[in-house]
Amino acid sequence: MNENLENKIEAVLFWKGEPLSRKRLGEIVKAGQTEVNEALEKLKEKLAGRGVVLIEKDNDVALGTAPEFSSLIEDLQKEELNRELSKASLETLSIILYKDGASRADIDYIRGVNSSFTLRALSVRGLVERITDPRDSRRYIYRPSFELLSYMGVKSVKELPEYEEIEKAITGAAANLAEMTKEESQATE
Amino acid sequence: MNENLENKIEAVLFWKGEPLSRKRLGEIVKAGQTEVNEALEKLKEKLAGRGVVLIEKDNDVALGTAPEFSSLIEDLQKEELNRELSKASLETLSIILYKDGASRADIDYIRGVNSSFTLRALSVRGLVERITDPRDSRRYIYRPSFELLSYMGVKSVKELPEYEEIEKAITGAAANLAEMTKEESQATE
Amino acid sequence: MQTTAADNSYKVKTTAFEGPFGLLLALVEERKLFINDLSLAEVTEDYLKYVNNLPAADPSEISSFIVIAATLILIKSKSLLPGLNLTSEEEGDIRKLEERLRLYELFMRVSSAVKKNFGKRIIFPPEERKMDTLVFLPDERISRESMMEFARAAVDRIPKKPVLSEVEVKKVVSIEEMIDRLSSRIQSALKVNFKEFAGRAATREEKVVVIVSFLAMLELTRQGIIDVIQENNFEDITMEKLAPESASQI
Repeated sequence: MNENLENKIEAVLFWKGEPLSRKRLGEIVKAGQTEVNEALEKLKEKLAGRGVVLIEKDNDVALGTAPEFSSLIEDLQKEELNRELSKASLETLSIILYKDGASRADIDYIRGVNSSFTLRALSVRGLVERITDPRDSRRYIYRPSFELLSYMGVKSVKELPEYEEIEKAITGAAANLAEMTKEESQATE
Repeated sequence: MNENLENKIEAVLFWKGEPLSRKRLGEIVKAGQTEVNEALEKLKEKLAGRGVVLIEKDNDVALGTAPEFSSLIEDLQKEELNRELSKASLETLSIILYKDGASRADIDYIRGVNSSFTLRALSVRGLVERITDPRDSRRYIYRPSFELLSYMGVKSVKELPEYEEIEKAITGAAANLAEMTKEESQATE
Repeated sequence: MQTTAADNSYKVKTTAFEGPFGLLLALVEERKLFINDLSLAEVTEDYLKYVNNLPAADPSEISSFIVIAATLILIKSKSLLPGLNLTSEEEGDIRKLEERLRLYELFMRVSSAVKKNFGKRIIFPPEERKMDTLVFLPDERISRESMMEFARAAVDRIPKKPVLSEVEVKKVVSIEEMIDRLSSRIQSALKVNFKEFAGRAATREEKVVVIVSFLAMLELTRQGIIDVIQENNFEDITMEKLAPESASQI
């Protein structure tokens, strides 16, 4: 039944990207503690001599990059942070500002393209923060960070130039497009 | 020196968590294209039968969870997935997948109807991406996105059902297609 | 393969077709035929009837049906009038239509495979990492002014409701011309006076009706159901019904 449990666990840990307790892991993959522990041992063996390792701390486990590559990853991190923001990122940021918080779908409708990678670039730099949508717990809202507003010298987005006009245009267009796209994807046969 | 290049690459892709071009990968791990390509082949072998897979698209690569754990990960993730596809979307996606990139004129010619709205809806959903045609800067080429390959559960377009056979059939009809769409794209774009 | 008139008023009326190829393919497949000039000639009438009943809501949508109708009429005329000489351009149009239809058929097959697999076994990218918001790294290009400009540009690029482009309007007009040209083309080939038929047809819809009934008449002639009598060239055609026995021979 659970013969490839170590693969299952690898997939979960890879996807999660942060530590999980052995207990929680057992719940997710529907296996007992002994089984989980055995599978983790197998996973450790399989990961020997690879770029990714299993990190154990108390009862938590996580996947991480192998220690011999730590300086490579550090350099990469520095470089990424010092890179210029792309035009796409700046545009995405402007929409989040003028809509005063937007879901990824809102931003995608307005830009006409998928924005997940540009959103990531903005969160890494602390320009936006991701919160759970208070109206729908199954999605996230990106909003301008406090630091961003103070950097721009405004106390609230309402102080942005021509806020009301642009906010109205963006919100109207987003609703309209969401509607049209919904129709499109629902017109199944 | 670069004997464990595939491990280095695995670490970088794991840390990054999003697609990287082969070229950028070469810059990061300080290796030439041939070396990078060879290392990626080795990495693919090492990942065979594991919980994590390597996805390839054009010149980009990324890591993802193995398709057999799809429902397990879906239960864990929070955001709702949209599996609905209209007939127009299905036709358009099929053309883009199996032609591995098509201009709007190509798609209109095959479908016999205007596809601009469908293409926008698909771009917004992140299923297709638009690039400037390298042979003609006045028009765009629509290509499958990583997300589309992910939804199809394939690591590259070559894994699509009957890919080679259908690709051949399409290429057979392609000469005529190229001639026709040239006339049309000059009229519309 | 003899079908009655009642059988011919197909169920296709109840289904909406995205475009002309879906309709044509459904008509051909309903008759369990392969795609070639013979099968296309056989479905032409049903195709034209369907197109004529389309709600005139979206001219660009209808225009895609009409473009194909013109080629179908050529194919039909050729099958009914073997003496009709087609220009090389017309022959090319026919060949192209067959090729496009085969290509479309191929993609219909592909899309059912795509539908079957889509979203079934998903490869997930890693979840978005939670950020320890310890870093704040702004970019000097972020300012009140620049953000306003970016937002404005994004809004300006949002497409308005899809409108009929000029090219498409032009296409509709040229199709009407094409139908005109076609009816005179058939007329001259037959050396019949068509004025009773075509004289009253002013709109595109009426012209399509004329062509449909003209083709129907030729079809019936070939099947021996009616006999077309034309006293002299350039005079009106009269039709008469033949005795039922002769009709059943074919």
